[in-house]
Amino acid sequence: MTSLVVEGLHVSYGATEALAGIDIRVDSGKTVCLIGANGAGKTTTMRAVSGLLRPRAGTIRLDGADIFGMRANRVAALGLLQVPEGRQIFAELSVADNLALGAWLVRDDAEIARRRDQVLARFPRLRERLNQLAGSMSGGEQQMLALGRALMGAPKLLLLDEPSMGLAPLFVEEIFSILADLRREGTTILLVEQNASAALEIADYAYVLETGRITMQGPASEIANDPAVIAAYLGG
Amino acid sequence: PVGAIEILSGPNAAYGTSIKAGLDLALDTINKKGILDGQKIALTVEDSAGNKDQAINAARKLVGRDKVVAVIGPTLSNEMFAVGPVTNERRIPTVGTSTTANGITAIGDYIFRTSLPESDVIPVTLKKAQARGVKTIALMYANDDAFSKSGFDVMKAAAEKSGLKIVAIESFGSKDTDFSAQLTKIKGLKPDAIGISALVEPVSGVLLQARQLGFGKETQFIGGNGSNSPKLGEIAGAAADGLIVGSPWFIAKPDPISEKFVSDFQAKNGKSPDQFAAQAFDAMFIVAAAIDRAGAADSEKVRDALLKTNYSGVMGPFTFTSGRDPASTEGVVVLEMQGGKFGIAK
Amino acid sequence: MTLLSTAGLTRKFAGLVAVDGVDMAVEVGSVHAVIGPNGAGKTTLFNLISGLVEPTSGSIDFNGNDISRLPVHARAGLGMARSFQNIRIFSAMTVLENVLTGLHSTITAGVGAIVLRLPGFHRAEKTAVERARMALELVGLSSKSELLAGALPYGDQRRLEIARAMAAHPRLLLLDEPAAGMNPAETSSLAALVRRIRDAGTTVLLVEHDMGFVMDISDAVTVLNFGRRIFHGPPGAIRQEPAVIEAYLGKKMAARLAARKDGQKAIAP
Amino acid sequence: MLSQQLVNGVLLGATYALFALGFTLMFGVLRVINLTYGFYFSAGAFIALFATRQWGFSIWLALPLAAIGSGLIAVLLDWLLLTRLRAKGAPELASLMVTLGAVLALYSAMTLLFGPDIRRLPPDVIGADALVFAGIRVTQAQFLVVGTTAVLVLALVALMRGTRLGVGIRAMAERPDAAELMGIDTARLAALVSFLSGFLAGAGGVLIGLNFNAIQPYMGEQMMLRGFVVIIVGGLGDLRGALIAGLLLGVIEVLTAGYLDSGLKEAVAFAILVAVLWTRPSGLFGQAVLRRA
Amino acid sequence: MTYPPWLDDFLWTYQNVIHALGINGLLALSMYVVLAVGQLSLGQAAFMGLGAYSSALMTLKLHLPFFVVLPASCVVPALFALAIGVPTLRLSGVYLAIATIGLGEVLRAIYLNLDVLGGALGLSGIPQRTETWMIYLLLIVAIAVLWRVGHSRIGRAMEAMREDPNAAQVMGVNVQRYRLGALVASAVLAGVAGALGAHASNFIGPNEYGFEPAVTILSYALLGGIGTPFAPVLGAWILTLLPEVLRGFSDFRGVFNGLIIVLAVLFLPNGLLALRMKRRAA
Ligand SMILES: Nc1ncnc2c1ncn2[C@@H]1O[C@H](COP(=O)(O)OP(=O)(O)OP(=O)(O)O)[C@@H](O)[C@H]1O
Ligand SMILES: Nc1ncnc2c1ncn2[C@@H]1O[C@H](COP(=O)(O)OP(=O)(O)OP(=O)(O)O)[C@@H](O)[C@H]1O
Ligand SMILES: [Mg+2]
Ligand SMILES: [Mg+2]
Repeated sequence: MTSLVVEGLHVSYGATEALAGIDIRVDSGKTVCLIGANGAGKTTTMRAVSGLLRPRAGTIRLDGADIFGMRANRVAALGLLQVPEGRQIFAELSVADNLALGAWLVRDDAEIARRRDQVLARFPRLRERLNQLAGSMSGGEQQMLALGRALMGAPKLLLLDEPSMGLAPLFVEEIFSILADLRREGTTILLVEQNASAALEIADYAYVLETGRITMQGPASEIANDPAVIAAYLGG
Repeated sequence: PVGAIEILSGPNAAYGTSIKAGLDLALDTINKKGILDGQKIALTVEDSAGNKDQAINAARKLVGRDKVVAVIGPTLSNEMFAVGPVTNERRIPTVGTSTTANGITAIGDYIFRTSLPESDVIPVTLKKAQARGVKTIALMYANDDAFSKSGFDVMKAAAEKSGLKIVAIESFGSKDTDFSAQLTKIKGLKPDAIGISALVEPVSGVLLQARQLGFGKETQFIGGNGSNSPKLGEIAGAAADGLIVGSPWFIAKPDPISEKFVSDFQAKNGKSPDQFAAQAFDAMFIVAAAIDRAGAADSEKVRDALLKTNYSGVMGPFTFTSGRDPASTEGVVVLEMQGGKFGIAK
Repeated sequence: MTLLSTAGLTRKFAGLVAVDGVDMAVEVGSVHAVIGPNGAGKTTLFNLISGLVEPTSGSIDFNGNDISRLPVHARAGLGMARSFQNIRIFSAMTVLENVLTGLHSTITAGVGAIVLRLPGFHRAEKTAVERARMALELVGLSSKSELLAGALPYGDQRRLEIARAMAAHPRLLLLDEPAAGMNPAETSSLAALVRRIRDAGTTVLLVEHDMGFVMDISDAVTVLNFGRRIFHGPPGAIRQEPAVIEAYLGKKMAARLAARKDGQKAIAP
Repeated sequence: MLSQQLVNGVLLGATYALFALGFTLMFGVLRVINLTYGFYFSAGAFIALFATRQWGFSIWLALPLAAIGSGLIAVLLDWLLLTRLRAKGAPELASLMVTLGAVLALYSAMTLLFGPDIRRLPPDVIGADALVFAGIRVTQAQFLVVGTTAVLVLALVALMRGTRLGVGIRAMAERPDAAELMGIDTARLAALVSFLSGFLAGAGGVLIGLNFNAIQPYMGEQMMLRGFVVIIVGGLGDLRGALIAGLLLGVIEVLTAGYLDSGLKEAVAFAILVAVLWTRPSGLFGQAVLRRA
Repeated sequence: MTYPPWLDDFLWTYQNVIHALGINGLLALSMYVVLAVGQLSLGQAAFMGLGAYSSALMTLKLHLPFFVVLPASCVVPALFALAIGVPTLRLSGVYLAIATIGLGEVLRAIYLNLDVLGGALGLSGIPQRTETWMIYLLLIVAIAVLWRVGHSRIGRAMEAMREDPNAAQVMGVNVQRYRLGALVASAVLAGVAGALGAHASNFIGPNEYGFEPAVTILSYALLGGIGTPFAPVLGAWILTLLPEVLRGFSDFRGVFNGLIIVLAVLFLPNGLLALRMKRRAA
């Protein structure tokens, strides 16, 4: 059970301010969804939380512990894993090695094997291609690998940056049902999705991000029915 | 003021450093009583790093800014080919102490050298070898530096002239550490002797490897000028035993000037001098004496005075030929390595 | 009239047949969509057409020429342009420069003209800049033309890819998942853009998983599965095609497609 | 004679391979053209020189000491020079430049400290006699070089291919950010690789110094050209490749010198290696970097 | 021309430095051309050697006037670049670098083994024909040409292929041709620099064109940067001047020289002049 609290988060790239002080809470076991247009700062938020970016100011607490400015590998060790935007799989390693890396922090071999079986059962395509170099996989296959890799680490808090991107409709369904399963198992999730209506359907709570500021928040079902949101993000 | 250009940094710094130590030691003595009625010589030593451009820059700085009346050096023959024309243009006498390649003094009327060219030394060495019954010889040399290559040219010519049969000619790079291929090939040809023209490091390497490959006492090793260094014994140890080399000087030379030089050098530097130091030591005296005789720090007069040099130093009696090379080869003795030290070859 | 056709086009990778004897014809002036499950061979097909991958067998005909062995840059010279699924913009160059690079083959000034700054050079550069700005305008990136491309957010990088590919008004524009990373509102403006591009005379061949988008804009659809063509026809026909439903759409999506009103994002489960 | 020449070639090649192992690890894995590698090699030799000459250590003690010492130096230099650049996301070639400056300073400092002369390990640290089999002579030092090289190649291949650690190192090399996200402590892993590579360089310096009886500040610098050729022809980061390319280079050089003309040995060796690259543009075992459209 | 004596002395003293600054500037540009298309060559020293040797032979053996020799000096390197360029185009990055080093070493072996080329003794007695103005005129012309090419579709194509050759090809850039063109252009620049150098210093030897000079030339461009053609020239000037400026430190010269480079790169990893050209005219 893990919760995330972000307060007053500021991030700038050089002179340009990408996040102008945002507050986000992800309560333990909940799924929270972050929606916003291109360039709103969703990816920036994710990277700042997971430690890949050093924010300018603010607080980030994981289960009450301050993780502001902590390096990504230490954040990961606390159970926060991220599926990064653009897949970021290790192209020159095999599919099997990529999965093994996902379980880097897990020491127990039996446990690793168990999770691997789970992941491969979810993505049979990965099982067929265990020895293929990850970089030679198709875009969607890589997306599956990126998600599979994160699941190998059995995250307590999972950050997902557009997990359904590039997936065929059948697989999009699969991804959302996996997220629903994870939620049921108690994993806390922070989700960024362009496919906002699907995301809002499984989320408990949602934030709308516009040019670095939170402009709206509320229970997911309320947000999903907000006319402004529908016009801007759901395509109505 | 006098300038010197030597290699003080980079991979070849060993030579320049040794020369500088010789110059400094000489300068101590000279400046104790001074020249030209008690004036001291200011010696500026510039580093060339073994690089042509830096050597030229150093020469131009010494001549143009420091206004030196004479230049000692540079270290390598290759550098002299680049530096010589520069100093010669400004009529600054330039005295090479370690540049033994052919054609050095032909650069111009102001280029001198105090080191005996190989052509004067090697025939003496070969004669000694022949006296020991050597009839066939294999030659090895470093083909990438001017000193070794021109030493080899001389060795080859001298061997042909003296009727030795050359059974093989093998080359290597002066930075090489492996000579096994060449030595194995030579071993198959069973020559009586192997002549090596290279700097002391590769010569040591050749000898060490030759012993490993089973060359024994029956093969006479003959060194060129580069082998004439106490470092040979330090590096190659017993493997160098039996090598003969012709030299105008050797460390155990039974001569009071030389003995004093060796002990002073050891006292000052904590190690034994090699011939580069010895030659530099003499050259410093020769230049100082020439300035003294010239009566003024004037490079034209110094050049004329240099030509009239008649000096007796560590290396023995010394005069210049009209071609500005050392005149006398009398001092050449053949040395043999025994127990890591050079002694007179019997 | 066909602009592009492939015959028996095949590509194998170490035992895997990524594209398997595909016959396809793209009509001039149409928007033609290629869809299919992940790993079906769509991107490989694009790579074959643009020349980044060599066919194992089969041929590609473009505008009456067999181009199957032509070098990549020469195909661009014939009027072919593409965007990449895994974004490949020049991230150290500015946005405008990226688009200008897309105009490379249309600028005719030679080395002499460049070095001597002959009038021809200035003219060519000026037109190119105008065209580039127009392309940026169309994708909505004009205000960012001087930024370094690498600093753009993901969605904008996608738009830049499209602008770069269409700036030269190619005969054939290949778009690999142009709507990925865009929200439904952005997707529908992209659809409008694609229509405009087509109306301006460019034939568009695209790969996309957003079925609403595909249904909206395409004139013809080819469906690949395991490298093989399993369907070809008008978009309206795919939702009834059992093979396509089974392999790709799923029953839910097929039902939703059947029921959808135009312009609505159709992808939600 | 042919058999002796072949043995000569293999022995020479083994020294190239030994030099190249740590280099290919550092270069191929960390993707840094790190010219300080040659310095670790020299440093190892000098540490052993001191250990044996000043403190009277045996070679069996001096060797690991030198290897560990060089490894630590490598970690220190990596930290001083390269972590900053890595953190800044500097271009690959910046690391080449910074290490170029560093080696200039380091070799100069080393020459100032120890003098430019060639030295050798005490002759009695290892038996000088050659062993003779069927007329072929091999010294004990040469045995040591070949044996160590073989053992190291096996051990390293096992490490890089077969262990989690190896996979982690390769992941870090490709995408440090994503590796961090997996929980990999990239800073520590980079330090580990530096240590390993420095360790190998140091051991190589001692053994090769022992073999050729020539220890001198610039000895590493002089191996660099060959080292580059070997790791690149072998395929960056590929340990087997480094071994095979090293042996190939040694054998070609020796055979050219033995049967053609010793003046041409570099020319022939380099020409053949260039030809190898023409047929295999990413080296013998290298794989082209994958970047899909 | 008459100068006041102090100026005359100054010029004489620093003549070689002044020459070297210009010549090394040209070499840095020759490296820049290659790096600008994303290739890494360590063959620049070899090209320079070809220019130096061929021009020296033309002067010494054929007694051709310098205004013929200088332009002709780029012919051999350019032909050589063409010859090696075609097969090595398949290579990139360090693999190309090693291939070019290999070829440089082969050339070195030729210089060492051919008697007409003087072997290890090199060629000496080359008359001084290089005038300072020639060097700097050529340097200025080279910078101007590269600057203008940089600000054109070619410059954009070069930068694009540096980042992603495949994507550049898709844009219609004939990557192979640009690579070959850059290699030949760089050989021309290096060849001319070699000829100027040979006729500035009386002597050339085979070791001036080997591995170490190749790395030095590369470092000019790396220290300066490759954003504009001025950057590599600046790098060359600094690396040429440093050893001279540091003469006063005698024994510690190398140490300081190295440390200065280290600090420069640590603080300015993209080169001293990291500005990039705006690749858009008007
Ligand atoms: N490396 C960078 N340098 C400079 N600015 C950047 C950088 N990365 C992002 N930005 C800027 O920060 C802002 C937020 O970008 P971010 O990538 O977080 O957006 P996003 O919401 O994830 O968009 P998308 O939906 O397209 O992925 C944008 O204006 C972008 O231009
Ligand atoms: N270079 C390669 N080596 C090995 N397999 C490859 C290579 N390139 C593609 N493949 C395989 O070929 C198949 C087709 O890939 P392709 O990228 O064309 O799929 P796609 O239809 O574009 O899928 P997606 O919708 O996921 O992008 C995949 O299974 C992929 O793993
Ligand atoms: Mg994003
Ligand atoms: Mg695809």
